[in-house]
Parts: sequence; structure tokens; C-alpha cells
Amino acid sequence: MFRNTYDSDNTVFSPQGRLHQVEYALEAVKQGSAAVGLRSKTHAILLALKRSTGELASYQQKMYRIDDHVGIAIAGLTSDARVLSNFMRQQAMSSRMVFNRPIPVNRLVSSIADKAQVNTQEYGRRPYGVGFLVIGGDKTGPHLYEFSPSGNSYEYYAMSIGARSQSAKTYLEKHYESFMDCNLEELIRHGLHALRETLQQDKELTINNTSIGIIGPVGAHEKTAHPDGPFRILEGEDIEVYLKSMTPKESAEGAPGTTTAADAPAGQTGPPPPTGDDDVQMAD
Amino acid sequence: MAYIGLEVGGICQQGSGELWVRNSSAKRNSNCSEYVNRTAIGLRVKDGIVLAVEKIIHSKLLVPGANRRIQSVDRHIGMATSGFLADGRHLGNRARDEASNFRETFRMPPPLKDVVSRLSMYVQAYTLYSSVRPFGVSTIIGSVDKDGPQLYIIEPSGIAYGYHGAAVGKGRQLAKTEIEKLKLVEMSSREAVIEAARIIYLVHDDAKEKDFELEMSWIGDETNGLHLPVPKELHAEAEEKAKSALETFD
Amino acid sequence: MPDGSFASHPQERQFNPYSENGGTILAIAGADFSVIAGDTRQSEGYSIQTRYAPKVFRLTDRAVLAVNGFAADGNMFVKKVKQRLEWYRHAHAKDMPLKAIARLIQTMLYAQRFFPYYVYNILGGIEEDGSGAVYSFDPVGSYEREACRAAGAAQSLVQPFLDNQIYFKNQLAAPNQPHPVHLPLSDVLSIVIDSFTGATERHIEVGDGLEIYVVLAHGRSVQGLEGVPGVQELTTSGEGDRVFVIRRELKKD
Amino acid sequence: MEVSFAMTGKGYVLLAADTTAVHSIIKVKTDVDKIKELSPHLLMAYSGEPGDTVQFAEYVERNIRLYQIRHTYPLRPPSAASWIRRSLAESLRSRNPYSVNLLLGGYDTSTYTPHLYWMDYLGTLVEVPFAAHGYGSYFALSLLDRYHDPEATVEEGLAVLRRCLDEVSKRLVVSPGKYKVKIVDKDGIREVEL
Amino acid sequence: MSIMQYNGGSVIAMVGKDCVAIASDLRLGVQSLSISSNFEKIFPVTDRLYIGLPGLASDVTTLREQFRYRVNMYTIKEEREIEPQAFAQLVSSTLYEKRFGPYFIEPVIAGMQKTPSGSYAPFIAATDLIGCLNFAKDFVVAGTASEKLFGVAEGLWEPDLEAEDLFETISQTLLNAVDRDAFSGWGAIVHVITKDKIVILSSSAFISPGLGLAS
Amino acid sequence: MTHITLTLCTNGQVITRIHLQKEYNELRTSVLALKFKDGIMMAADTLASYGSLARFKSIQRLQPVGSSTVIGASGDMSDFQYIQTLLDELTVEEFTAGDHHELGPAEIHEYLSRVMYARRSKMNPLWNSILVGGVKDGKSFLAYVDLLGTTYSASTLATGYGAYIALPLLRKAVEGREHELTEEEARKIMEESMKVLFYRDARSLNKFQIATVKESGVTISDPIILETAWGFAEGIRGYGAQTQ
Repeated sequence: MFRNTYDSDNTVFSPQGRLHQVEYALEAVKQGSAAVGLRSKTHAILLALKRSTGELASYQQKMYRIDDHVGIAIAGLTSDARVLSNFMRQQAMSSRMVFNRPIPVNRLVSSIADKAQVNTQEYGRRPYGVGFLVIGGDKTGPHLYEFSPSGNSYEYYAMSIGARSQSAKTYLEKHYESFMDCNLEELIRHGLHALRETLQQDKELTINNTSIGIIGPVGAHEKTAHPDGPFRILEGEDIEVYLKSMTPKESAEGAPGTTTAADAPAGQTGPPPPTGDDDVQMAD
Repeated sequence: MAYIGLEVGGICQQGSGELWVRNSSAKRNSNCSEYVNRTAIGLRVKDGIVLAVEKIIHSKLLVPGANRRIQSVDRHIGMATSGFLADGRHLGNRARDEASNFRETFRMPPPLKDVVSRLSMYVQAYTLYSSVRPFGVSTIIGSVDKDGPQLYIIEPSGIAYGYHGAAVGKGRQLAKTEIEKLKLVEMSSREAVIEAARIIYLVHDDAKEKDFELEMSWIGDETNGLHLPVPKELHAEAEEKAKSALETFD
Repeated sequence: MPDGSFASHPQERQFNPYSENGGTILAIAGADFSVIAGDTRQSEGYSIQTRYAPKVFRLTDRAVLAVNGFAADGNMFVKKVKQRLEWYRHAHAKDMPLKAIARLIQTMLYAQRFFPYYVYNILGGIEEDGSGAVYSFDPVGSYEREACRAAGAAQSLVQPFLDNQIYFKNQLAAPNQPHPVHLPLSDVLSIVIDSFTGATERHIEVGDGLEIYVVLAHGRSVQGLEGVPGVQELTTSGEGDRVFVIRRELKKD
Repeated sequence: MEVSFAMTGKGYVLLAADTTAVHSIIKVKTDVDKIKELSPHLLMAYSGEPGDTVQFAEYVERNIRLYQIRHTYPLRPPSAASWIRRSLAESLRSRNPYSVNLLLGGYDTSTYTPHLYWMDYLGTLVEVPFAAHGYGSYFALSLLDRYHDPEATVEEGLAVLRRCLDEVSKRLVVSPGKYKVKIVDKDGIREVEL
Repeated sequence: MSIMQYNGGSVIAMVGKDCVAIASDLRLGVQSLSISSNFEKIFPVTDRLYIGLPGLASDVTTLREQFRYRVNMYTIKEEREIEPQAFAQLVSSTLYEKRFGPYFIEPVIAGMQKTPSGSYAPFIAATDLIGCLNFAKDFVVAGTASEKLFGVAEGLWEPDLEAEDLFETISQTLLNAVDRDAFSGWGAIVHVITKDKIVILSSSAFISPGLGLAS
Repeated sequence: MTHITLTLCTNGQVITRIHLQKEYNELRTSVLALKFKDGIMMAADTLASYGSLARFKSIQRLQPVGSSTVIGASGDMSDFQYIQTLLDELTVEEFTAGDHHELGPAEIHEYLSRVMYARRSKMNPLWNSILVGGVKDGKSFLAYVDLLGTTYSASTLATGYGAYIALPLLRKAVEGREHELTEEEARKIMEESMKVLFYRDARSLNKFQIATVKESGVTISDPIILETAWGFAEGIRGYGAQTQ
């Protein structure tokens, strides 16, 4: 891998004013399998592609419940995700303990962003190697946030992270204006279409490799769940109905061709774009 | 790459003795649009303070108005940063802690100069050790305290000066020139909002850069001494005027 | 003081971190259901603080906890139990089984052995095998599984009545007709209501309102609940055990 | 520590009392007779506050005797018990109450039945098949629950009594060494050597 | 520990249809040690009137003798049997005489009161240890198991029980209450009084085996 | 006033005892509160006494917290002032978050309960009884918390002597009519109750404030001085020394 004089630790700026360690951390996120998040007026949902290391292995968990009103999808280092998601759960629980209120989602996201920032500034630490999509619901409706190892967090209408997420982003950018008035089923279909864009040529979404996380009122196909619509993760059989509702790829309306464009912007000095589904390595 | 030999972590000294920190922190403004926001200005006027930032919209999927860039430090103190967003939040948190500690100790709202002096010491400390890097942000911090409107810039080096008008970030030169034309001491907050909007619109390079969003806040009699976002109507009016001023400028 | 001063005769103000807030709770286990009930009066001394302060709490779709004693401790304890259950959900993606909750409660109570939560707990619900269960605890965590239990201010009024009506104590069974091991839900509900009206009649700290939680095992019909006025379902997921609450007025004098 | 036992059997009542006199931590005497013979068919084992015991026992003894002199026949056990109880009950609410516990065993020569009464310094009186006072009661009562037989012969009764005494000497830290045992039956009173 | 709990014991009385019942346990103890399982605390006053005296055992006997004396004097002076109403007043004033050094007894009274029409009406009453009278229409309780008795009685008792049913109700109430009281138990005795008959049943007659009651 | 005894020990032997005395400025009197149609109303007099000495006669015991909550305290004055600074800190934190997730009365009450309970668990209580009331998102809220961390809520509440003297009056006037009472009626009930309290509670003052919280916000009145008449006292017979 290309090495740079200014990339060995995160307490050094490059002459361009950049932090290479942080940028490498962002690459770790791009190595993780893709996750997509989007929202309507009533719902916020997450969709993620689960990876399996082989026939004998189970699929990696991609989504975590944080509280009744918050859930996340991750891309990157699972172990870092666990540390951060645990922290988020603690924050959520502490808010319930002290104020008996669900923690405001924006504050929760900021709290992990602040935590991540410290790791970009101090010697002896490394940035987290994981990015989150966070969905949450509060009295102002559903929300979607992206958190990244740089310590940044933004609220989006729709977003994708992870391997080949640019393709999904392209889909989302094309359609996001219509999301607002979608019902849950339509929203999920959009999400699946976007997620499908991140697949390698020969792969497809199955009930085994797809997770759907939802916040918002119970949908038509959901058998169980609370009327208030707390965060829930659908997997396996439960998502078959949604997968079946997808428009076949060839004829998918407006779906971009078979592009598998690299994620990294051209001309950027840094590691080469990811090429495969390899596990994230800390050093090559 | 002539400086490499001198670099030790965050402490980067040029032969001239000027801290390299400032240079490299300044550089970040011109590159890497992803984690940077461009220009931030602050105006200290007759009856208050106005802060304005040029927020780059790096994706059209962003929710407009949701990702606020100006932070409140206390009821009466606001701050805007230019540079790494995350570093800006770190500094904001620290500023809030400082303000809160002052309150706890003296049971009164902290005067801005105390917060600034504590905060600039903190920023400066991050230039001293190889174990940390300096903050990648320039900060404008403003308040209306017991001594009236106050406005400061805190540089990544830890240097802090008081200003009547302040500008940091990519468009600061042009912004400064524009601010210097204003009669700040006679200006009302309301007028300052209009001017601030105009300046941000002016310094934004339409041709080269992505879309941007204007974010403004103010403190003063209009807000009862609180640091609050500029109300929607005034914001819209200022934006409208800025746009039309831009046309005449062209 | 004759001169009206306090200075020469200062009051010693020793702080007592506990109080007693009255009220009574009880729980009865059926074959495939469990009933957990408590009155809603909260008092201190001879003052009624409020006529509605719940003492019975839904923990999961299969577990309901009743707490009685010092209200501040009780509320705090329930809150902590709920948070522990939330962590369990995070770790295992399912609700904690009833008997595990029972052990959890004993551990949490015993952890405070030398500054106890001054509360009597009764946990009711459905075990993993589908049977109705009641666990009762003392303030420092001693516990056992039982078929029925009363606790609180009117424990001594209610418990012997339950012995008689639930365990058939002192009743000779007719030849070849042994006493039933479990009673039907409708009978249990009548016994619960009778217990509380009785306790309300004879104990000043009991009254105002009654909350009866009913937990039904997965797949059990709602027989015994239909026709009961004001039943409200509290179940959160559709295919497990189910929780209901019935609210009743009690005398307010 | 003072210990006394009593039980009924077939046609008799058996009384046993330790023989120690204690002052502070010192055994002053080991041959004290704490079972008074109130009348030809009436025995009274007493224990309690030293001083009170002998004083009260003698007061009872004199009055029971007086009754016999006055009426030519002695009080039957139930009446004697009732009179003694009232003395204690009245004493209890007086300025200086007696602190004496009693076991009263007698044989009613008119009904040919043995009677045993347990009585304490409060004036509590109850007729019982067996009884005990002092720390011995905590050991003996459970044994007697198990082994007492109202139809037992004297030998059998003494065997049960021995069990009680053995248990006390085995388990009680401050057990007395010796006991005096007396029997009352239709033939009157006699002392038994264990 | 209160002196009221020194010896233990409980009494309950209930009203039925043209009948009353009064019942007690039979234990006598010294704190936690049981001395006797045959200590009666209910005594006849007349053929239609009983009094139960739970509390300090010494005062049980003292008061029983006191009441016997006073009732006898009443009978001699008035040349008639004392009625429950009057007796209740006698009990009350006897106890109140000792207001500042009371007998540690809380009497329970049950009987059939003669009415002006010549028939008999059920009568029950109870007092505290200084003679505060409580005339109840349903049931009265006293003794170490009084709370438990209240609880069970509240649940089991109903108006207008026939003598047989009243017997069952008072028995069940007493037994289940004393089973939860460390200071009461060891057998029981029940008196059912109608205008022309008194039925007395002691524990061995109706208690189911295996309850650990006195042998 | 309280005596604090510090005991110095070595190996279980008491070496010395130091007796300290803390003089408390007590907010000994009552706080009353009730719910009405549009929100909640709270009242407290302005007295802080020092034993039987009426030490401070214009202390404000009602305090707004944020824009939808008011708290009223009785008990120790310094402890209450500490609580006020805690809440001020909290509201600054909330303000600086600037995200429209303001703390409502329920959240403030929960927070106070945690603080009070935590302090009682350290055997170092904040010696107060506090009422918390407010309106947020169309819901009115009224609850109590004290030095033990005991909490409860009801449509009428009172601390101190008010719980004995005024609460029965409040309950009678309010219970069951929470949704009908107008602000004017509520105020009348409040003033009447405060008057009775002043007549009956020796350590109270005829000067009090009324706080009202409605959806529109918190208002705390200027001190109200009650007109009271004591002439009737002349005619009272049968109390105290005057028995004829």
C-alpha cells in the first residue's frame, strides 16, 4: 500500500492540512458491506447487506437496536461498532434514567461523533474504523443520520455507506424527492433497489443476506410489533415479501446500468479503491 | 516538503520561528471540501453580535437547515468555526464546560473575555505536545455580556484577539475587505444581519464551488441577550437582499 | 421552652432514609396464567399522598412486577430492573425468561444487603414451559416460587384468606374429589377483588384504586377475561404471552 | 440455673427440681430442697428470685396448713392452685411483687386423679399433663411431647424424667448437677432417688 | 414485644341468622415457647352469653373470676339473668376502672339478646383493654391474630348465615387466621349459640389432620 | 437547627467528639398547587424562618425552570438555592443544545427525583419538599418530590402544614373539576387556601406569590398581601390560657 510521510499517526497534519489516518479510517468504512438509509414523513428505515465469510459461516450482524426509538446500521470494523453502539445504548439508557425521556437522536449521534473526534486528535489512539447510519424517531418525526470516523455527523434524507455505496447514493439522489410521501412498503422497495446497486455482478439480495431496520408505524406485511412502531429489525422469512416486491433489475425503472464505479473521487491521493469483499485489514 | 525535518507531531516550526501550525491549518481551507466549511464571519455592532457561516452542501441528500454549524456556548455566547467540523464541536464542548465552570464558581453569566482566555489556552495547549495535534479550526466567538457586545477570533495557534468584525476561512480576505467598509459601531443588529448575509453571498465562489447554505445567529436586545438563530423572516429577507446585491455587484 | 426559644433546647434532627408508603400487593398463579394486583393509594402516616400511584409494572410480555414498601426505593428498583432487562434484550435479542428475572431481582436486592431497598417484591408471569408462576421476595433478596402471595400493609389480612381460598387450607376435600391444584381465571379474579375490598374495608392504608394485571400464556384463550369491563391489553409483540390490565375503583375513605 | 420438671402418670404426679442455690456466678449450696410438701397429697416446686421463693413458698405452706387446721381437711389440688394463683396475681399488681414460678402437683383423694398445674409469677395458671420451668423447659418440653404417657407407670415415668435430665446435662451450658425428685399418689408423698 | 403478645391467643365472634358464634384458639405460651394446648379463653356467662378473653393469661383468669363474681352479684340483686347488652356495659366499666393500670385483655362478647317482643336477637361486641365498646353487626375479633382474623372474616363472612354455615365460616376464619399467627393456634374451640341451643366443638372434632395442631 | 456530631475514632476507641451546630434558614411553610383547565397553579408565601424567628420576609420560593415548568420549595433554604443552581446549569445545557428538545415539567421532576434520591442514598439529603408543575405539548403535569426521593402526582398537592390544613380544601374544590376550573376560579381557590393557611399556620406570612403555567408559558405574580382580620379573636373562648 502506498505510504505517505504524514500518515503514520493522527497527530500530524499533512502539508495540505489533511489527516491521512482519518482518511484511511474512512476507507475502512468503504470496505465494509453496504448499508442504506432513507426516510419518509412517517418512517425511517435502514437496509444492509450482510456478509458471510463462507458456506460454513453465518452472516455478520449489520444492525443494532439502541433504544425503542433508535437503531443503527454499520459498515466497517464490527468490533469498533460494538464499542460505539454500547456507548450509544448507555447514553440512551441514562437519558431514560435521569429524565425519563428518549434521548434526542441528534444528541446521541453528536455524542459518538465527539467521541470519535478525540481519536483523531490524540497520539496513541486510532480513529474508529466504522461508519454508522442512524435512524431515530422523536416528536419532530423520523430522522436519518450518518456518522463517520472523522467525527462528523450529518442528517440526510437518504444515505448509503460501505462498499460500492456510491452506486446506491446515485440511486438515492435520483429518487430521494419522492421518498417523503412513500408508504413503508414503497420506502423499503426504494431501499432495496438502492442496496441492490451495491452488489457485485453475480450476486443478488436474498432473505439471508439482507437486513431491514424500521422506525415508524407497523406496515401492512408486518405480523407483529408495537403500535407505536419502535425500532425493529426484519430478517429471514419476514423480508421475503419485500424482496419479491422489487422490480427486476434489467427493467428497473430508472435504475442506473451495471456500473460498479469506484467510490473514491478521482485524483485523490490515498489508498486505492476497494476491489472486493475482503475483510477489512488494519494494515496491508 | 521543506519542513519535514522540523516536524514533531503538532509542533511544527519553520526556520523563521513562525508556528507551522497556522500555515497547515490555513491550508486545510483550500483543499478537501469534505470536512471543511468555508467562510465564517462575525460582526460586533452597536447593540449586538451577528454570526454567519457559509455552509457547503456536499450532498443534495442533506436535510436543509438540519446540520447547524453555529453553536451556543452559554445563553449569551455563540461561536462559529471554520475548518474541521468535528474539531469545532470539540472546541464547542470545551467552551461550554468553561462557561459552566465559571457559572458554578461565580454564580453569574461568564464574561466573554474569561471564556475566550480559557479556551485559547486550551487551544494553545494542543500546539505544545507531540501527543496531540492542533485544532484544525479558526473560531469566531461572540457575546453580549455585562460589558456589551464582544467578538473574538481564536486561531489554531491559540492566539485570540478581539475584533469589531471578524472573518475566518477561505473567503476571509474578501470578507474582511467588505467588513472594513461597514460602520459597525453605528449599525443595528438587524442591519448587521443583512450585511452579514450579503458578505457570505459575496465571498462564495459560485463558479467553482458546490451549493451552500447560509446560517446566521445573533445576540442582543433583539434576542433578550440570548444567542439565537436569526428568525426565519429576517433570514429570508437578508438572503433576498444578498442575492439582489450580488446581481448589482456583478 | 417557656421563653419560646429553641436555641437552648435544640432539636436533634436524625435523618431516617426510609419511609413507609402503605398499600398492598398480591399475586396468584394459575395453570397457564398469572394474576398480579395492587391498590393505588400512596400514603405516609395518616396522610393520603395520592390516590393513584401504581405499584404494579409490566416488565415484559410475560413478566409483571409488583413492589410495595418505601415508594422511592420501589420506583427506583423497578427502573433499575427495567434497565437490566433492556441490556438483556440488547445482548440476546429476546426478553429475559421469568425465572431469570427472579434470580436477577434477588441478586439486585442482595447487592444492597446493608442498605436495603425497603420493598417487598412479587413477580408474576409465565415460565418458559408455559406455566403460570409467582415469585415473592423479601427486601434483601430471599425468594421462592409460590402459587400465591400477598405483601404490604394488609399482608396479614390477605394472606390467610388466600391460604384458605387458593391452597384450600383447613378445608377437607370430599372423598375421591381432591382439591384442584389451580383455579380458573374467573375464580382467581373474584378472589383478588374480594381480597382487596376486604383489605380496603379494614386497613386505612389500602384503597382508592385497584390494578389487576393478567398474564396469559402463549396460545391460551382469553377465557375468564371476556366480559370483564375495562380490560386493556398491554402486549407489545403479537405471538408470545399476553399481558392485560383491569382497573377497578376501591373505597376512598 | 434453675430447672424444674413435672409430669403426670397413671395415678401419680412426678416432680423434679434442681438442688442448687446460686449467688451471682457462685453455687452456694447443692442440696436445697425446692419442692415443698404443702399437704399430704400436694407438692409444689418453686423457682425464681432468691428470697421471694422461700418467702412465698412458706407463705403458701402456712396458709394451706391453716386451711387444713380450720376445716380439718386439706384443700384439693384445683382449689389450692386457684388460691395460690390469686396470691400471685394480687402480688403482681402490688408495690413489691413476688417473682416466683411454680409447678403444683397433687393427687385428688376424692376423685382419685392426679393433677398438675403450671404457674408463673404473673399469676398464669394452667393445668397440664407435663410442665417445666427454667432453661430446662426448652429441652424437656419437646422430649415430653414425644415420650409422655398419662398412663405410664412410675418406672416408666421416671425413665422419661431421666431422659429429660440427661438431655439437660448434655446440652445446657449451665446445667445443675443434682435433682430432688418427689412423687405424689394415692399413698401420699415420697422422695425418689434417681 | 408487647405484653398483649406475651401469652398469645385470639378470639373471634360472628353474627348469623338468629345465632351467634364465638371461637378461640387454645394455645398458651410464654413468648415463643408453647406451654399448653388446652388453655381456654372463652367462658360462659349465662346460657346464652359467652365472653372471650384474649390477652395476658393471668388476667384471663383474674377477669373471668371477676366477671363471674359480678354477674353472680347482678343475678342475685336483679333476680334475673344478665342480658348481653348489660353485660357488655359491665365488661366495659370493669375494664375502665383500671384505666391507668389496665388488665391486658381485649374481651369479645357474643350472645343472644332478649328483645322487647320476647324473641332473641344476635349480639356481639368487643372492647379494647380499657373498655371502649365496639358493637358490630357482622363480626368482632381480638388477640394476636386479630389482623388476620379481620382479613379472612372480611372475605368469608356474609349476612344471615344459618347456624351450620356460621359454624363453618367462623371455623375456617379462625383456623386460617391462627395458622398465620405464631402466637395463636394449637387447637381451637367454637361455640355456636342459638336461642335454645348451644353447640360447642373443640378442635379434635372438626380439624382436618396434618395441620400440626396439638396431639 | 441541627447538631452535627463528628466522632474521631482510632481502633474503635472514641477519641473525641466535636459538636457542630448548623443554623438552618428554613422554608418551613407550605407550597400549594392545583391543576385547572389550562394548566397548573402554584402558591407559596415569601417567608424563610429561622426557628421561630421570621428571618427573611421576601424570599421567592417559586422558580421557573425553562419555559414550561415552575417549581415551589419548602424546607432548607440553602439546599433549595443549591437546587436552583443545578437547574440553572441544566437549562443552560439544554439551551446550548439548541435543538428544540426542551425539558418539560415531567423531565424536570424526574431529574429532581434522581438528585433527591441520590442524596438521600448518600445519607446527605437535600432537606426540601418540592412541587413541580407545568404544561407541555398540551399535557399538564403536577408532582411532588421530597428529601427521601419519594414522588407522587395528583391534581392537588401541598407541602408542609399545607398538606394538613389546605389540601382538604383544595381537594374539595378541585378534584373532579380539573378540566372545568377557569384560571380565575383557580386563583380564588388558591387565595382562599392561602388565607386559611395563614390563619392557622403560625410560621407563615400573609404575603405570597402565585405562579401560573399555561401552554403560553410561566407567569409568577408579584407578592400578594392578604387582608386579614383578627378582631374575631377577641370573642373566642375556650382556647389556651383564656378559658373563660
